[in-house]
Amino acid sequence: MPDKIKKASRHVSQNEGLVFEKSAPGKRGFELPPSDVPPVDVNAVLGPDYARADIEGFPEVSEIEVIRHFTRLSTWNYAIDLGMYPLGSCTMKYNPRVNEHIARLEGIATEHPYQPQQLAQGCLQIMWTLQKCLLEIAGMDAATLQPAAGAQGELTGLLLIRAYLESKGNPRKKVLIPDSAHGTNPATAVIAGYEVENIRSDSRGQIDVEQLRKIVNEDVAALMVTNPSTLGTFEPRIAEVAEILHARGAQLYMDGANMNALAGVAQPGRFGVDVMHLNLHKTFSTPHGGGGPGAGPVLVKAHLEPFLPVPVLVERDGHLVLEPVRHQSIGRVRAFGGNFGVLVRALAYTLAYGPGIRQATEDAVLNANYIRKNLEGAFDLPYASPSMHEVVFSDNRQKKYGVNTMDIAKRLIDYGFHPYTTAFPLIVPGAMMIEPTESESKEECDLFIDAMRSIAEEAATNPDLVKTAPHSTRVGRLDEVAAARKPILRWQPKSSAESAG
Amino acid sequence: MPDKIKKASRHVSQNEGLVFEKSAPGKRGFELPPSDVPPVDVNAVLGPDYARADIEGFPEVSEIEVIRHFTRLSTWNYAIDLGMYPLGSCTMKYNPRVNEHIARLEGIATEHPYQPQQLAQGCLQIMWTLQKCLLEIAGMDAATLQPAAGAQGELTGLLLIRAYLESKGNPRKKVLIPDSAHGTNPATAVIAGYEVENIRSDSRGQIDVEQLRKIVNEDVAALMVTNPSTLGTFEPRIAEVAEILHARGAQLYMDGANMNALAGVAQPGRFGVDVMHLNLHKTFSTPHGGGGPGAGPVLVKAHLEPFLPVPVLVERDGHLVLEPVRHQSIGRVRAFGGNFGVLVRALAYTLAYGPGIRQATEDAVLNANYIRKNLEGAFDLPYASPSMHEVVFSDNRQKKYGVNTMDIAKRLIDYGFHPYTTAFPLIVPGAMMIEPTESESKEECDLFIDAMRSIAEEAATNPDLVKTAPHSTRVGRLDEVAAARKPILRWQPKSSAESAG
Amino acid sequence: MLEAIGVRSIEELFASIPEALRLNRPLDLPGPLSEAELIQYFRDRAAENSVGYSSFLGAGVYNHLRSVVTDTILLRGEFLTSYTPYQAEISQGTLQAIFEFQTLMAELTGQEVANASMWDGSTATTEAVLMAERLTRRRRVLVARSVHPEYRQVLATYARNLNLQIGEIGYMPSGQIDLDALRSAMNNEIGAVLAQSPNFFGALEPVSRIAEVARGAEALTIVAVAEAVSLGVVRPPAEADIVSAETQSFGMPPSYGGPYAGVIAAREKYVRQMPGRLAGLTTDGKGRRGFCLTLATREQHIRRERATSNICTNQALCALAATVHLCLLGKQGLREMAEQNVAKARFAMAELEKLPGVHRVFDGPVFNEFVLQFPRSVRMINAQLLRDKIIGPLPLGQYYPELTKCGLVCVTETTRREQIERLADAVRETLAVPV
Amino acid sequence: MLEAIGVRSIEELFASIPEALRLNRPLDLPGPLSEAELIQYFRDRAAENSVGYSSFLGAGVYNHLRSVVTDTILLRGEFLTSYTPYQAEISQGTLQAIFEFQTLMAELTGQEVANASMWDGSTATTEAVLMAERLTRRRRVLVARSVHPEYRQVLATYARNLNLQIGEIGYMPSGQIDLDALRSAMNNEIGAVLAQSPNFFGALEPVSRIAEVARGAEALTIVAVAEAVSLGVVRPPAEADIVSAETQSFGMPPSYGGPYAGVIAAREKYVRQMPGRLAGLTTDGKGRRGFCLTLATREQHIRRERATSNICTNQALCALAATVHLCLLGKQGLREMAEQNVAKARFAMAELEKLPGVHRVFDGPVFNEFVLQFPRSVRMINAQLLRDKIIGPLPLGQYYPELTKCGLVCVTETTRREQIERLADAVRETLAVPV
Ligand SMILES: Cc1ncc(COP(=O)(O)O)c(C=O)c1O
Ligand SMILES: Cc1ncc(COP(=O)(O)O)c(C=O)c1O
Repeated sequence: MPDKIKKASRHVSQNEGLVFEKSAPGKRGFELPPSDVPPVDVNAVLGPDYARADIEGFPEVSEIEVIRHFTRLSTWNYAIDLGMYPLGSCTMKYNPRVNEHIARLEGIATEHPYQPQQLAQGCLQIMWTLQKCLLEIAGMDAATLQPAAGAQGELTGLLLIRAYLESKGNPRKKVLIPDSAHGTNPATAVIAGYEVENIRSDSRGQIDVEQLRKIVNEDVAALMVTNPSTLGTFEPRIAEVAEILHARGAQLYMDGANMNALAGVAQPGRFGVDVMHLNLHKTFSTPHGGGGPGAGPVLVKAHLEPFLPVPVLVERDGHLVLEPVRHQSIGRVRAFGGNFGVLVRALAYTLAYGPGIRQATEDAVLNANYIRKNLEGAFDLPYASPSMHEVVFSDNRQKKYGVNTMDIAKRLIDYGFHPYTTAFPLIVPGAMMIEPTESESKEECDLFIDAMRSIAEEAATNPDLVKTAPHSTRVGRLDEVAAARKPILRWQPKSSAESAG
Repeated sequence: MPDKIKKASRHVSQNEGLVFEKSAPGKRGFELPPSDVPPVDVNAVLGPDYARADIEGFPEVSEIEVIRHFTRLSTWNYAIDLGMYPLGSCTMKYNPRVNEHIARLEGIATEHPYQPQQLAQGCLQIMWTLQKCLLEIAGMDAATLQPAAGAQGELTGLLLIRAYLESKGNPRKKVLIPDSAHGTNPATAVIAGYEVENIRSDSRGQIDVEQLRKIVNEDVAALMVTNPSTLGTFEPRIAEVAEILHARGAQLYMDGANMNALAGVAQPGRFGVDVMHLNLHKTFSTPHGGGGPGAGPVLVKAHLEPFLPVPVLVERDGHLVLEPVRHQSIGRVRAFGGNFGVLVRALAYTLAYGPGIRQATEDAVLNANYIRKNLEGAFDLPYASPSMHEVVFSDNRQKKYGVNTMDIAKRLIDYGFHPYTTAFPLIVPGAMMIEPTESESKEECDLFIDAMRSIAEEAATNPDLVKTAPHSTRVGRLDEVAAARKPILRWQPKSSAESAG
Repeated sequence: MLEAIGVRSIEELFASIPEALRLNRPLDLPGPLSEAELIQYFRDRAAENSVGYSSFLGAGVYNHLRSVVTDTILLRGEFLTSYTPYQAEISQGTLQAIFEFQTLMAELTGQEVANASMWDGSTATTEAVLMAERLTRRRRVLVARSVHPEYRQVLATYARNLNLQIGEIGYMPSGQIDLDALRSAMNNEIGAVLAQSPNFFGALEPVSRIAEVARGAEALTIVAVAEAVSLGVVRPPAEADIVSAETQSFGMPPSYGGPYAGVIAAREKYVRQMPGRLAGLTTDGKGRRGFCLTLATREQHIRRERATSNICTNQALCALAATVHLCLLGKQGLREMAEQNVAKARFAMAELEKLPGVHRVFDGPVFNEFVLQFPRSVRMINAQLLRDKIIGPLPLGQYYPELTKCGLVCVTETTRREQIERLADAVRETLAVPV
Repeated sequence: MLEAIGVRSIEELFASIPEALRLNRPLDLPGPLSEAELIQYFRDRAAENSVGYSSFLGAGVYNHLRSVVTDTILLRGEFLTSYTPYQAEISQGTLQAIFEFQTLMAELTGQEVANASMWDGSTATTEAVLMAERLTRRRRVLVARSVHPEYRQVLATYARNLNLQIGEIGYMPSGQIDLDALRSAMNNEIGAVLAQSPNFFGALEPVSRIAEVARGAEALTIVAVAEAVSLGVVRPPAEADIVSAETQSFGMPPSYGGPYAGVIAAREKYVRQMPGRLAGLTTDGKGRRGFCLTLATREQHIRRERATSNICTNQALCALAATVHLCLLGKQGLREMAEQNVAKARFAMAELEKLPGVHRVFDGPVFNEFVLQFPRSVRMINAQLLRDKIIGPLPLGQYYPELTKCGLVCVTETTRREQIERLADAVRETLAVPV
């Protein structure tokens, strides 16, 4: 490994086949206590139409084999616990370990959603306190914690808008979505029964207010705005945007995925936002877990409160109660109360910081601007507007060497980093979207800057090195085209002849 | 990585400097709850002679930096959780995860050794039950759980012998130790105040009974025998050995480090053993943790019981009591009751198996013999006596290519394995001591056999490849001579200029 | 760092936020709490819950044994703190685990393929219906009333704005779907039939016969599985075209409603209309096997408003829990666990039916849940049971007006015989006191 | 596999054990227990212990805050399930952590070097004495009576057979070593003086003055530290030649007596007589920094009967706990923790001295423990306190006949003010009742 790579080396790494390939009849990794009731003949009890013979192909391995299997697999992953994970828009901050402990406490993890509410006051108090905290942070009036993720928060928000507009006589037809928006926004709008009208960002990557003024009409139900936008810049005319919408009876939805730039510094409620969601798995530090779970609470202004999904948590005579029925409610968006375990972690995060959450925001913005400043010389910055918690470069300068954002991303792996977000937002061709979060020390940021600069140099002097990266991983770039052309989505008993990784 | 290496690849691995090199003033990774008593001026309270100014060089890092520091470090280690760890004499078996959970339970981990015994019956019951189980497994009469490790068990055992002999009028002078014994045996004998007389093993690597008959005299306090011996073979004439010693008033000490070959199959108590220790961190699955902790309970025949270290656990009126004073006791060998947390895990292991512990023994012996059979063709087997739980080869055949046991061991690393034990027992020059334990599946044993055979071939065809191994690790062979010549045993504030790993 | 950036204060970094929109006071939040205080806070909350009570609740969330090993794996930072595995070269661990999850789910459900997870059973079921709608281009769905009421509510929420019409099909004295009613409601405007098995009453549905009826009208059959342990002994819904399942029973604690992991399994030919992520097998430039996310053109980040679903963040870590859990149990362990559920349910049924005025409402085959009719309101009985630290049957009147005085009882392998006997005794005592 | 080996049965593999020595019955052991049963068994045992009691016990084992992060690291399989790092290339994680532990210990104790751990504080102290004996070749040692009684007992056990003579030095009204007595006992047959600071009474010893006296006779000074948190605010025993310490206070739970980690620190010139493992810095063939175990010629596996000690397995994982814990606390956190101990001890002292007939026995400076004299037997008082779920002071009469009616009180940062007040109230009530 050349000297310029300071952060990583190569080391021996265990191979491991699929668990199905390791299976041998008769093994198992977990024993049950013996049954204390008379045994039954299951085939007789269920009857031949309902009894199952065998689970073909199901694995049989020992406990140590399970431990090793997944331990080995885990070592093939990058993780926040290993280093900076500067995925823009994903807010890969430190996931406090104490939160894992708390979420597993007896009396927290063990509680059933249908147990009598007088025996669930602890759970309800956690939800209640979290709601209050989120409302204070966002400056909004009422909340639901039910949505399972950001995208479901978006859906809930749009359904609230729809129900509200419907109550005014007309649900309207369209949702406006900036071309810089995350893919979930348009996908969600469709599920909410709306047509999507994509609107072009202006030359600064911001909402084109004049254009907006022209577009908003009686058909427009809402504008979905991400603020700060996916370029990491604050929408300076957000209040005006809200006014325009409100003047025409439309609503302002805010995608709060980038709340890590605002918590403690500004409350969206003051921007004129009518409804928004938060991603607890971003701003509130709950672990991404390789893709989930998350939670996407939705916060609304008072006029939308009557439409919140049931059940609604209310305080009554000093007790917390889940109100099961509200006649204007949009209904349920998920069974049970939501991803409660995620809510627990988010509350733990919030309580650990308290008002100091502002400090986290400041550090996040500081880190992003520090990186921006230090990489401006090496990479093209398509939009010069001020950065908040993230910065978006493009591969424009490297393109002439045939090196694109994906190549640079892959080369970052050799330098010991997880890549930034590539190819998003769509308004930046060859985007390199970098979000360090507040968790990164100056030392780690400096190593990242060094790595990026070094790669910029390599792109000019040795582009092939970059284009064929990564060179340090146990597998190289994978053939995604072949994977999609003839998808192999599961192991099959016969395919066991294939060689082990 | 050539194809012949099936078990391992190379993968990107994070570098990490010393924690001191990452330190920056003002950071910390853990907050205390605020004090609820009036603050004091510590300098005034302690006085200038006793108050400390500063802890020079002490690290200051954040929580995420601590997590990353140690997570990164951890990824540089091999471990049982990653694969077979065939260190002979070390019994690197699976360390059940549930035992870690149990040892951390409130009411187990939280208990203070001086709390009233009526409030410690749970702890005492754990110790009592473990004692009973160990005595049954070993066929002995009484036990102490105080010794912190095998070596302290040895010391305790020899002190018991000494006290016993003293009570008979003469502690005697010498302890006989076979040349195949582990280093702790002679080192311990000296601390027990004995001279060591090393005795030569016979041509089968076993105790030379005829020679022994000649040596044992009034000066001999005891013979320390490891059974199965460090060659992994059972001492067939152990009962005769006991008789010889007993006839001359000497005692038989058994080093029970290899009990994984006997549990459930044979009880040392029946061999004529007077005192022995067990290594709970070997046979009883408690984790080695990078070198410890362990526990070395000592089991004795009835005639040695009066001499056991205080306090002694006894049952009285249905309660368990620690008897603090016994007039013939050798005294304490360690403060408090022993490595209780290790005892907890050992009991959990024992209860999980129950009488089925015999099955573990059988599997351990089966695996060792399977490996022996499959490697006989490739490596020299200096002693042909039957193997039990481990087998000792030598590098004899590879020497002619200039390849020794250490080279082969290092090359095993490239093949994804931890090496076997090298250079022990001393009676086998170039020893390769292999103990698979019962935890290994046939699949993993086969991979090991393949690797060893492949290395044997490499030794003949490409000895340099083996002699310069490992090639896959983040650092190569280290200069141990330089390390010992001018030892650098700590980081110094000034030395921070040295480059990070 | 400020200096390097070229600003004088942190405030300057926020200059792009108009003054008027900035917050000029500290947030009014509790805290900060140190680690020890934080733990104490949540222990205090935990103490306000139901620790120490025996519970007979199921109804979509089940108490099953979980191994310490599962958590050990989940807590490895490499799994816990990694993102969606878009960068395959440093995410092979997550990717291979997803591939294994997909395989396990397909095997269990008797389907050809399965996805990487959905938010939960209810949204998976809803998305299965939307998937069927895309496949059939028909906007009517028949749903058994014996499907979990909350699942049906979620479906209704989604359906309302998508112009999807839902017809409900009643149940029979067996507790199973009314096949005759289904047959008569069936026509070729119906895109799909949705049933749950075991259903909300615990009864196993005759999947193959439902599928037969659906197939007659070229409609798809969707089967929801809320109690996945049942698949250890119950015939898989292989005749269904799409299966949606909740995998909470596989190693996830009840956790007051989540996080769990839903999943959709289906015939392979439908995969391009599947929502959610999929991991596929492929190779790198040197021919080494590896895994990557695939068929991404179905997804929102590529297809935006034309995506099969809006799902992005899913329930990956929960799916990993299910994967580890199932590997631990293995073929035999899962079967044994399922058998114990059947045996315990039988035992509980027998014990409770001995009580005066208590009898089973439905007579169809069940797995680990069954409905009992009591001589008085279940809520009243339950209020009494709480004194004995027992959380009694789920009152069904709130969901099915016709089932007042009926309660849903769930027992699993974690329910001890002695707890069942205590329940029976406590109910007997309660009933002995006249109202 | 049997076939491959060439035997017909497992029994054959045990043929080398003479028939008469084989066990021909199953072992008479409880079990087997499944995971759930195992956990239940130990929960039942835990319930027989002291959960729910407030404790004022210290005396060598201390209740301090520990972070969840520490356990997170210890439970990483790569640390938990690895062996002693003899194979350096695949053990750099453990080796670097040991090197950091050695550095932290040297910094804390004000010594030049420290080893990788000893079994505990008592054996570390004993080994420190043996080390001094090797260095001075003198066989007499003076030991303060204020050293932990069990430490002295362990020393006595080892000393007895090594022909090592131990003289004891009393204490003064300050609770500190009697320097005059030390001076008069001193002569040039004495190899070492051993004191503990804070000592068993909680008092800080005048280390530099002890060292002065020792140095006068060319004897070595050994200082034992049983409460390592004190080093956050107390001057380190830099004048000592050897320091032995118990690090339990750094992230290890009391766990009914162990496992903890002892350590020996000393002047660098004495390192070749040190017992225990040492990790050293070196480089590989390419000049890359790395760590390896070093100076192994001191150890039993190389030197056998001429080794500096018989220690082999040490307390590595506990030393790692201390390392992680100290990195988390850092310079400021450790100081703050230590300060809170001093403040709380002051507070408790003041509260308890308000009680009639209760007063401090010693007036020297203390860290977090102090000795009180009560108007009646401490055992009797403690028996009463148990009713209030309080575990009271440690009765000292069992160790020091002259200190009947005296009890050792310990408070740490984990002791809440309200607990101290409850203790005071409970003792007051007890004393109010005539015997
Ligand atoms: C800006 C933005 N909006 C919405 C989402 C969707 O949130 P989720 O993944 O929680 O559904 C994301 C997540 O990547 C995002 O970055
Ligand atoms: C045969 C034998 N005897 C004694 C010991 C020493 O045991 P411990 O390391 O627990 O002190 C060992 C450990 O390696 C050993 O293998």
